[in-house]
Amino acid sequence: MEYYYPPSMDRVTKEVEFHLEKNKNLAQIFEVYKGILAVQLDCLDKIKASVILSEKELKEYFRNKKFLMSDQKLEIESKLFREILGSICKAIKKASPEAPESLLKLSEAEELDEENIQELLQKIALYNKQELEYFIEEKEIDKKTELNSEIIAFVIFMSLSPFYSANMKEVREKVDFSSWRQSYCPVCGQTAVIAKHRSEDGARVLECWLCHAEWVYPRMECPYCNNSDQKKLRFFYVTGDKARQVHVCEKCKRYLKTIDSKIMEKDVLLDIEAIATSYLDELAKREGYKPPKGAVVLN
Amino acid sequence: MTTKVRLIDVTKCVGCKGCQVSCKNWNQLPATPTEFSGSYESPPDLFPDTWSRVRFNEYDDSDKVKFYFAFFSCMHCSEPACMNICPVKAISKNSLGAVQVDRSVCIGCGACKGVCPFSVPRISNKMFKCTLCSDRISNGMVTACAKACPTGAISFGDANDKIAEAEARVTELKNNGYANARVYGKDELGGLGVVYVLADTPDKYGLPAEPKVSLADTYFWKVALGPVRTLATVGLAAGALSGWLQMRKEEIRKEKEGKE
Amino acid sequence: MKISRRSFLWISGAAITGSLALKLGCAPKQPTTEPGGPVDVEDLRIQYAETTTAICPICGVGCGILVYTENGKIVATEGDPDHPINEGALCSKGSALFNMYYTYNEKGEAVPNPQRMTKVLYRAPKSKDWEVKDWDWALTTIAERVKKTRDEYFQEKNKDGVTVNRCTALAWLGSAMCNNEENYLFQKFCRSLGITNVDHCARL
Amino acid sequence: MTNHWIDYKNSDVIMNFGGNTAENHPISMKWIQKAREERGAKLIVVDPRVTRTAAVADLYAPIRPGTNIAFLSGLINYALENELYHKEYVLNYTNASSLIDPGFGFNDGLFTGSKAAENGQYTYDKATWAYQTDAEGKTLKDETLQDPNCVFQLMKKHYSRYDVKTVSEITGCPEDKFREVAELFCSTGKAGKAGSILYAMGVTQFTHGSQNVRSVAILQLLLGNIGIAGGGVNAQRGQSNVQGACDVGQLYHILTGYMPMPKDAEKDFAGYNATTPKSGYWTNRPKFLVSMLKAWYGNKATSDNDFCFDYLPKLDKDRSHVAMYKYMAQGEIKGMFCFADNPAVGGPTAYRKREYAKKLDWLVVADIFENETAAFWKAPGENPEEIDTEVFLLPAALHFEKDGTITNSGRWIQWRYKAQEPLGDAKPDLWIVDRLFKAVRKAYEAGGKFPDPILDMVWDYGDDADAVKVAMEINGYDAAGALVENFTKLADDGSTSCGSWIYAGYYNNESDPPCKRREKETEGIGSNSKWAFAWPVNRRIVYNRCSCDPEGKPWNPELPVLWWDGSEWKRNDVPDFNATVPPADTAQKPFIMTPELQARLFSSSMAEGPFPEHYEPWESPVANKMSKIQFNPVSKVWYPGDNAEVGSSEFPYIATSYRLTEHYQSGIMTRNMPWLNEVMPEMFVEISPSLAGKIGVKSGDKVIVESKRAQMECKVAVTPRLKPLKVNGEEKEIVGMFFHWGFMGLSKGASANDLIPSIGDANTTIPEYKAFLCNIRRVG
Repeated sequence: MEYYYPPSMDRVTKEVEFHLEKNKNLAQIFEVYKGILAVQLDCLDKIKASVILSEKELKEYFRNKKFLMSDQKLEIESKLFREILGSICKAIKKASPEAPESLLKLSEAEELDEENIQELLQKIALYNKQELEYFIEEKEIDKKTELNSEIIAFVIFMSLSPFYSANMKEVREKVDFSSWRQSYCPVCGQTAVIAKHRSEDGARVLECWLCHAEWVYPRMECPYCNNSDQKKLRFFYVTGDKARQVHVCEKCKRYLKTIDSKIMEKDVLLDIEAIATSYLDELAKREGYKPPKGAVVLN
Repeated sequence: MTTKVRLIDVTKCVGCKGCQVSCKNWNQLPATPTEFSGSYESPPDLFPDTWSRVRFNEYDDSDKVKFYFAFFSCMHCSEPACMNICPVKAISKNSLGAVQVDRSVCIGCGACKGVCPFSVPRISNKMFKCTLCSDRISNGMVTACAKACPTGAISFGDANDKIAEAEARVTELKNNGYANARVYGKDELGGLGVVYVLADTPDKYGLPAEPKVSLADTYFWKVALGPVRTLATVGLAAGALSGWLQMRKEEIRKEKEGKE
Repeated sequence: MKISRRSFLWISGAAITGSLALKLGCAPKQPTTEPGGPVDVEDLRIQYAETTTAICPICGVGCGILVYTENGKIVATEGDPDHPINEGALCSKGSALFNMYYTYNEKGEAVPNPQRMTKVLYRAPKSKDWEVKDWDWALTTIAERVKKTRDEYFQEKNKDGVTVNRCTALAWLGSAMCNNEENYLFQKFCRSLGITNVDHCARL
Repeated sequence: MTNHWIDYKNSDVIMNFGGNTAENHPISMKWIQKAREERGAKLIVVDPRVTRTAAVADLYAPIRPGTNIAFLSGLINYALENELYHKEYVLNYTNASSLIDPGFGFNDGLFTGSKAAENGQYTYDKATWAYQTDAEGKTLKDETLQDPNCVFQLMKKHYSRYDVKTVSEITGCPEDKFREVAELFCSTGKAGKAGSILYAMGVTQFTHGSQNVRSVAILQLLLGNIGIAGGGVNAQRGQSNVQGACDVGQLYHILTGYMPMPKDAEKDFAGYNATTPKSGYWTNRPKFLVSMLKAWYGNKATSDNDFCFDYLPKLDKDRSHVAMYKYMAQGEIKGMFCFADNPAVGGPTAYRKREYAKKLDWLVVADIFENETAAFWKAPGENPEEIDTEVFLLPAALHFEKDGTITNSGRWIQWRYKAQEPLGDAKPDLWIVDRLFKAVRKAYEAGGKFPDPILDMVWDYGDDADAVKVAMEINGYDAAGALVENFTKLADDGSTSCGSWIYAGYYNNESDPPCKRREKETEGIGSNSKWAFAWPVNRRIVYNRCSCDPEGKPWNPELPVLWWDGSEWKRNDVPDFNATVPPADTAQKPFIMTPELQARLFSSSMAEGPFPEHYEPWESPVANKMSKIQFNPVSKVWYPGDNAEVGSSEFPYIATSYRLTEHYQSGIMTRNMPWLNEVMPEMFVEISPSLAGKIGVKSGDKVIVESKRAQMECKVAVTPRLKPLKVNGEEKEIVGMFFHWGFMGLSKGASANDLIPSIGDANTTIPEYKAFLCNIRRVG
C-alpha cells in the first residue's frame, strides 16, 4: 500500500496553504505544527531502529495479531531525546511567541534525569496521557518547570514520536501493513484518532497518532470496541461538507474523525486534517461521544 | 496553478461507456433520445445534453479484427478558436486550462461551432459542451469521466506529468509491436487539453490527423459577425440578436455559394 | 460515494481549537472574517448518515456494495472496499444501481424512479386497463383463486392408486433475483399446495 | 463453479469458452488481469464473434454456434494423442482404470442399448453402460490402463475420431487457430500448472448443453485441473442469485439441496429411500430428507407417518419451463405465479408465452417494474377484450429494501442488509409469499381438498416475515434444539431439522452467523474462509483432495490448498474428505459425491451416453459430419415440425443470441433507466459485411429476421467482428442478436427470443437459445 508518512515539507506547506485559503484562523496553530514536524522529520533519519526482527518473525507477529512493542523494548537514547525535546520546545516558542517562556528551559530541567525518563517511558508504555500527566504532577515536574502538565506531556510525546516512527519504518520495509487488520497500531499498539477512506478504493486507513503507521481497518467495525453491528454504527458530517465525517459507535459511544478522500478524490495528510477539523471534536462532544482514550494531539 | 490535461489511453479502454453515463450524472444532464446508429456507438454525435461519448471503430485487418474504442469530447485547445471568434466574449480559458462558456453572455450564434476544428460546441439557444468539470477540478478533484473509468483509460492531472506518462506508454507500445502508436494532442494546434495515447493512426479513432483552424471558416464568421459587437453593445435582446444572426448566416452562406 | 455538486461548500473559518492550543498561545485570538467569516460551532448543522452492506443484484460475481442512507432514504451507493472480490470497484451497471432507486428531475433533485411499481394492480377479464387495489383485497382474492383451482384439480392418487397429492393446474416461476430465504418460502408454498410445475430462470 | 472468482488469480491459462467475462461479469476481469500481470497467465477466448473480452485476449478462436462438443473433443483428443494429460491424477482420481461391460459400444452416433422412439428419436437401455464387477460387486480395474475395456482405452477410441481436421471442418475454427488453442491450454496438463475454463450460457443453452459441460469437465480432469487452485469448471452465473434459487429447490425436479423430487414410480417413503445411492456422500440422503420434512412439518412429522413424506407432491413427468408452457397451451394449467421472472421476453419462443398466458384463468406477477409477462394482454396486436385472464400485478421491493442472503457463482452465501423501506405499497417478496401463504391457509381452515399439507406446514416468521427466522429454519436445528453446526450433525430419525442441508452452517449461530462474516483474508491463496459462507461446509474449492498427489503433497507447493505434513492435514480451505485420516486412505477417493468416489470420465448418468458425442443443434445448416444421427437422439421434441430442415434454403443462416454490457437479461430493469437507453437505445442484430453485401444492407438499415417460428423487425449492424465460418468447406454466415427488448418499459423493441425454438437439452431441458437457423432480409 501507499504510505503518506513521513510527508515532504513541501507537501505539508502546500496542504496547509490550501487550508489557510479557506480559514486563516488556523495560521498560527499550523505554524506550531510545522515547527514540530520539521524537528521530527529532521531527526527521523538520525534515529536507528532499536527493534530489528526478520521478515519471518514480523509476519508471525502479524499472524498472531501481536503488535511489535507488545514484547519488544523500545530503546531511547536519553541525550538525543533531550535534544529533540529542546528543539521542539524552541520551535513551538518560535511559532507561537505567546507560549510560556519556561518551555525553553524544559529540556534542561533536572527533573528529566535518566531515572525519571526511564520511568516516563514506562508510563508511556501504558499509552495513557492521563497516567503521564499524573506522573508529571506527582514528580512535581510541572511546578518545577513552571509548565502545565498537559503541555509537558504533549512535548514529551512529540519528542518520543520519532523513536517510534523510526521503528515503524523499519517494520514497514519488511512487511506490508496491508496485511494488518487490527484496531490497534501494528508497531506501538496505539489507537488512531483520525482515519481516511483511501481515494483509490475507499478502504478505511487508520493512522497511529504516535508512530504514524498507516493500516487498513474494515469500514463496518468500530476500531475502539470492535462492534460490527451495522445498526449501531453511523456517521455525521456538517451539512455542506460530506468529505469530513465523524464516525460514531453507539455501543462504546466513541468517535473517529474520518476524511473521505474518495469524495475529495485525493489523499490528504491526516495530521493536518486533524488540526483543521477540531470543530468536529467539539460537535462530537456536543452529540455525546467521547474521543479515543489517551491520544495526544495538537488541538 | 499548472495546466491540467485529460489523458485518454485508448489501449486500456473496453468501451463500457461508464464515462458517458458518469458525465451525465455529474452534470445532471437528461438523457438524449437516441436511435440505433449502426454500431455500439451511441449517441452518434455530441448533443447539447451529451458532452462526451465513446467512439467505436472496427477494422478487419488480414489476421485480426480490431475493435477500437476512444473517448471523445471537447479538446480544450490551448488557443481555442471558439474563444477567439466569440463575438460577445462568452468563451474563456481558465488557469487550469478548461475552456468554458458563460451562458449568461452567450447569444447562441454558433460561430464557435463553425470554427472548432473538432466540431464540439452544440447550440440549443446557447452553447453547450464539456467544461472539463471545472467545478470539480478547481476543487482538486479529477473529471467525472476519469473518476468513472474502471480500467484507467481516462485519467486527469498536471499537463507535464500526463504528457510524460503518455510518452512512456507509447514507447512501451512501440516496443510491443504497435508501430503506429503515438501521442496525440501534445503538439497538435500548439497543444491540446486532452492528450491521447493511440495504438494506431488518429484517423482510425475518428480523430483528424492534422487538426486545423480553417481560415476560410474564420473569415466567413468574421464577416458574418461584423456588426454583432455593435448590436450587442446597444443592448439588443439576445434572442432577437440570435434570430438576426441566423438570417445573416443564411445570407452569407448564399453569397458564398454564389461565389463558388 | 456519489456526491452532489453542493457538497463543495467548505466549512470556512470554523476555528475551534482545544485547550492545548490555548495554553501554547496559538489559538486564534482575533478571528478573521475572511473568507466566509468565523463560524460558531453552534451554527453548524449536521447530518447523520448510515451505511449498510449489500451485495450487487446484477450478475453472479457477488460484488459488495456500501449503501448510504440519510433519514431512512438511500442517498448513494458505492463499491465496498472491504469486500474481497471487488475491493471497492464496480462495473458500469453496478455503479448505476442508485438510478434504479432514484432518478434526477429537472431541478437536479433525486426523486424515486417514476417507472417503479408502487401499487397493487389488477386487470379484470377483458379489461383494457389496470385498476389500483390494496393488499388486503389482493391477498384475499388471490387466496380464493388458488383454493378454487386447487380444490377443483387436486389429485390425491394416480390411476395406479399411488398417493401423489398434487395439483398440476397450478404453476410457479420463482426467480434468480429473489433472496434465498424468499425462494425457500416459495418452495414451501409450492410443495404444500401440491404444485409440481415449478421452475425459474436458471433454466433459461 | 468448482472454484471461485478470486481464484482466477491462481491460473496459468484461462479459457473463456462460451462466456463473455469482460461484458457480463466485468469485475472478475480484475482477477484475470491479476493472473496475467503476476503469473504471466494467458487468456484464450473461444466465441463465434469478437467480443469485448476477445478484444483484450491473448488468443481468439472462432467457433460455430452449437459445435462446442466437437471443439472440446478435439482438445481432449489432442491431450490424449500427445500425452499431455496429467497421468498420476487421471490414474488415481478418475475412473480411467475401471473396466466397462464388454458389451458396451458405439456405432454411428449411437451407444449400445438404443431403441427407436417417437418423432424419430431414441431411448436408451443403459444395461451395458456399466462397470465390470467381481462377485462382491466391486468394480474391476486395470491400473495399467491397457485393457481395451477400461475407461481410458474406450475414451481414446471414442475421441480419436476428433482429429484437428475434422474438428476444424465442423466448428469452422481454422486448423492453425485450433492448434494454438490446444497447445496453450493443454500446457496446463502437468503438476504445478493450472488451467481454468470459464463458461456461461454459451455452453449450456443447447440441446446438448449438459454434454458440453461434461466435455469441459472431462478435459479438466485429464489435465488435472479440478480441485486445484487456479483450475476448475467455472460456470459464471448470469444472475445474482441463480445459484441460490437452485440450492433451495426452485426447480421442478428437486427438493431443497438437490434432493430429487419424489416420483410416482417410487410410490412411497420406502420406495424413495430405496433410490438412495449405495456409496458416496449421497448415502446420507435420508438424513437430509427427514430433516427437511421436520423443518416443514415439525411435530406433525413422525416416524409413524413417514415424516409426512406423502404431503409432498409426486412428480409425474417433465414439468420444466418448456413442458410447463406446453401444458399451459393444452389447458392443464389454470393459475400461475410468476415472481421476478419475465418469460414473455426471456423464454424460448417468447411470443408463445404471451399467447399461452391467455389460457390461464388467473396470473399473479410480482415485480419491481411493469413487465411484459404481466402486461401480455397489452402486447402489440392483442385485443384485451378477448382475453379472459385475470392478472394481479404485485409491487415488489428492490434488493436494498429487504434483508436476506444471495449466493454467488462461487457458492458464497452473503447477507444483504436492508437500507431503506420499500417505495409506496411495494413489499419484499418474503412478505408477499408469507402473506399469500397465510391467506391461503386461512381459506383452507374452513375446509377444502386435502388441506393437511397446508394446515400442518410450519410457518411462523412473525407478522411481517423476518428473514432471520427463515434463515435459521433453512440452517436447521440439532437434536438438542440448537442451531445445527453443519450437515454432518443431521440424523434420519426425526431428531434434527434442516430446510436445505447444503446450507446447514450458514446461519448456525445468532450472534455471528457465518453468512454475515466480513473478515477479509490477509494471506493465503484467496480462499477468504472468514468472509461469508460457502456451501458445502464453507469449502471454497470443491474436490480439493485432488490438489495434492496421493501422498498428500500439493501438486503446486506455491499454491497449497491442503497438505499433509507427515502427521496431520494443513489447510487453506475446508478439506473435501475426512481430514483425520492419512493421505493413503483418501488417495483414490477424492470425489465424495459420486458412488465411485472418483471422477467419471465415463458416466452412465447422462441421457445421451457415457461419452459426449457431437450432434448438430436442432436447426443446423449442415448434416452431422460425425454420424448419421443429426441431433441429440434423446432430446424431447415438444413441437415436431417447428424446426427448419437441415441445410434449409429458406433459413440459410446460423443464428445465435447473447447480451450487451449496457442492458441486462429481459431488460426490464435496464430499459427503465434513461441513461442506459441513451447509450444503447434500440434492438439490433449483427451480421458480417459479406452477409450485408449479399442482402444489400448497411449499418442502421431495417431488416426482418425470421425463423421457422416467428419474425421480427429491427435494425442491423454490419461488423467484421462476425465472420462467416468455413463449415465442411462451405462458408456459413452468422446472425447475432440481443435478447434484451420487449414491448414494455421506456425502451421498446423486438424480442429476439420470439425466434428461439422450444426445444431443450435431454438432461436439463434448458432451451437451445444459442444455435438455430434464420433468414434475414432488408425491409423495403
